Amino acid sequence: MLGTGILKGMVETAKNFAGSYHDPERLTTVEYPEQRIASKENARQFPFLVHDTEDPMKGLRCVACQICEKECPPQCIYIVKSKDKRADYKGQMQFYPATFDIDLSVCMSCQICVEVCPFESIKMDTEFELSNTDRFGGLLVNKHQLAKSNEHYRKIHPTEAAASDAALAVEVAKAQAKAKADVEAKAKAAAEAKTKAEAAAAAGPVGAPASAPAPKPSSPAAAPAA
Amino acid sequence: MTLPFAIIAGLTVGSAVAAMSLRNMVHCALSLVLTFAGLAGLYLQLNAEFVGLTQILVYVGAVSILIVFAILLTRSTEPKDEPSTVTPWVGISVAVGAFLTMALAVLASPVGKRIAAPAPEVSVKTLGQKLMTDYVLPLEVMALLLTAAMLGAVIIAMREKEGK
Amino acid sequence: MSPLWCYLTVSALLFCIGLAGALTRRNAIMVLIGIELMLNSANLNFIAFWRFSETPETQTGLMFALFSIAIAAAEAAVGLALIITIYRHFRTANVDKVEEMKG
Amino acid sequence: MAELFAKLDALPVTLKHLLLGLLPGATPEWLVAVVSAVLSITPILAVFPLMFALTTVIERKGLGRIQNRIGPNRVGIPLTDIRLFGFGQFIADGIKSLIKEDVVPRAADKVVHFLAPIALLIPVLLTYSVLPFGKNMVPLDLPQTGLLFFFAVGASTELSVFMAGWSSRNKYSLLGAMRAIAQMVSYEIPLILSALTVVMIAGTLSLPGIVESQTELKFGFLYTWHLFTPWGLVGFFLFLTAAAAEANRTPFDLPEAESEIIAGYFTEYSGFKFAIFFLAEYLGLFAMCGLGITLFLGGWLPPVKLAPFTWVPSWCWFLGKLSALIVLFIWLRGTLPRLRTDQLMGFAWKFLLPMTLINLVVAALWHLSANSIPLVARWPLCFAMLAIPYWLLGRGFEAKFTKREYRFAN
Repeated sequence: MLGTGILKGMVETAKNFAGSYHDPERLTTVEYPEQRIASKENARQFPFLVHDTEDPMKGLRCVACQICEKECPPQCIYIVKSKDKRADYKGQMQFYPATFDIDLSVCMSCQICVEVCPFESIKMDTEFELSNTDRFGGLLVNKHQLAKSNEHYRKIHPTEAAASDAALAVEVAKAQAKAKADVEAKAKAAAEAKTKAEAAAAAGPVGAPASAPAPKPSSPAAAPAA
Repeated sequence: MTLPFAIIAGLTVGSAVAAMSLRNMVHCALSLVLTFAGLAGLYLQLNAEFVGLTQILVYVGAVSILIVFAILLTRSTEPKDEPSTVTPWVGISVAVGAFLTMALAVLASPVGKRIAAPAPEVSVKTLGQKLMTDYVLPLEVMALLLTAAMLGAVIIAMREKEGK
Repeated sequence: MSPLWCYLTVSALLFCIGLAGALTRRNAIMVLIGIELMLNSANLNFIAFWRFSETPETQTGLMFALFSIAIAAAEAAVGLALIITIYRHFRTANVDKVEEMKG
Repeated sequence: MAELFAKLDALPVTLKHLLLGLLPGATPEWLVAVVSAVLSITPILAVFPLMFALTTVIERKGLGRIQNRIGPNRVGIPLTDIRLFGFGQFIADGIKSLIKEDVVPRAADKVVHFLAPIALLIPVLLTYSVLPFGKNMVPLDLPQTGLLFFFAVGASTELSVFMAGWSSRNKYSLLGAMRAIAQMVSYEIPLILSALTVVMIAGTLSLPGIVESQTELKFGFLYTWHLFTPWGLVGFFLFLTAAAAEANRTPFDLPEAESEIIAGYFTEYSGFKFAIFFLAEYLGLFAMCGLGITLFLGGWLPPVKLAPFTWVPSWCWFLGKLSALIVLFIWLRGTLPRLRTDQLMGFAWKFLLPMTLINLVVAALWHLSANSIPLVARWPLCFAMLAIPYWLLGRGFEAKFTKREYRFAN
């Protein structure tokens, strides 16, 4: 009969109304600033730059390779490469970003910069309370604001951070092994050279042996963090 | 002439002039509504409450809406610069002549000097009783007319079937 | 209360304004508005004469005004329906341009 | 004891007479009339807009609860932590709408655009002048034409809606206005017809007179509200349905269907003019509810003439019934989806209009058979005469609208 559907609906809404006062199933709202839900591990908001040492500026992993800048779909990253070089976490001499700006109002949180970064240096943050009173500059963040420690990364994304740390450890181990090998090779070469020199000194000059000490730069195909 | 009468009459006549002279037809319709409302005010002044409120209900509530709908449905495709009137002076002089005749007649007649009797005792009940006894034939004819008008209006304005 | 001639003059004025409009405006709807004004002025006359009559108890003027309002409503409905149909045929509501017999 | 309650009941009237008595003796008569009118108008202008303000908050909170949300609960007293359950919200909203920029479209018809909200609010406020809020508490007693005044003034709001929609020069505004006018014109007929049954039985157009007609006692204690008769019961629900459509309430809020035409006829209004539209809409709803109470729910009468009920002042009964109806409308708004335009028109012409006409006939029968058939037989007979057409008419709608085949979902 006409009207029974209306009555059924009204009973349902009345149940909702009454239930919202005693039944947590019927009132799932979290009153945000006072109550918060713990952030999910897969949550992501906007990128940040990882640093390792106490001083954020010195420990930035970023080497200003500008891959992320080129890959960024909305073009929200702006990087200026430094003129000089400095030692990175592996002790290798690298460029560093003189300027690293991200316009968060343009960023669309696609995570592509993270995917392409060979140095595990840009990661996604979970910070979301970014409201600002400055309409134009407020969301244009520079590298000082972007730099956050690896500890922070481990806290917000433990699983990813472990993978990232492992990858870096492999890199470091490789680099150390190589350095050690280099040192050994150098020592060996030096020893050989020495013996040869001695021999040469004894048996006259001979062409120098082909020893190529140039260390390979760390592999660009380093697996990004899983 | 009392002040309330002067105000209402001035409003009524002024808005009637506006209703007939404005270029924008929707403005004309809105001024016409003001005229209707002013007339209803005059009826109320004349102790004809029922007719005055019926005037508002029918004219302001229904007829003006009809006119407005008709204006919007016949949104003119005519050129704007064309004058909205034809040979205005002939029509206006005819109207002025008619007014002068009527005004002279009104002012000359002794009836015009008549002062109103104390407010008559009118009740809607007696009005209804009269409608059902003395005026029952006109009422029935009116009912027939309204039905016929409704059917006629629907049939005239009905969109013809596609492909006809 | 104002004497009768005031009401009659206002009524005459309204009638003539309506007449002038109906005679001079080109648009059919405006002509109809003029006719409505004239009908209303007649109504005002009915009411005024009723109020100033010797025997207002008979309520003849009120009755007449009521019937007149009903007729005016019917007239407006049919008239506007006609105007809309004419507009569909001729694509204009200008009374001067509607001069053919064949629609 | 009873005298005290009687005094409490007459408190507003006594207060008014007291204030009028303060005028110096030499005051001209017209000034006394003006002061008296002002004293009658002021409470209306104070109580009902305040009620509107509270209703906006209660409605949002209630709808929130219905939709498993909390609703506004933050705004309280500024600069403190006192939240008042969010009942400071309406003050914040009022301040916001007052200080917002008033945007008028460049192409708009400025004069009409400006006049439309005023032309809407004035008739809506005028409708309150004939409602009896309590015993001897009717601002403008029109013994011959009270109800007609209400409907005549109410009908003139349609034009203001058109003014708002047309003057904005916006297609959504115009569409909304056209929808609103078509809806209001269609639903005005069932509204007036359902109210007419009461006029027919009570034999008067005066609203206090209609309340008086419900003061007879049945069984010695029960007031004969018109709701307690079969035609009154059906008429009341028909009236409520038509009133919801007149006031543009859900499920008949097509004129402002935000998913289709933004905000309907007041799309191009902002700031305080928008607030006036909002206010007028709610005040129109309250006036309709007030009329429904007067016609069917015994106006300011308590349901029974027994001790605790008669102690409550009459104006409290009126306001209480009004609040109950407002809650009902909020509840309906939280429950029902919006109709489609053709469903809306079909419902008015194919269901409400026949039902109100049948109701009119049944009411006449009820009145004429008062002395010939005993109540025990008369009540079920009249009710059946209404229930069967209801069932038959309703079946047509169900066959049309409930059985639906889904090609892919099944």
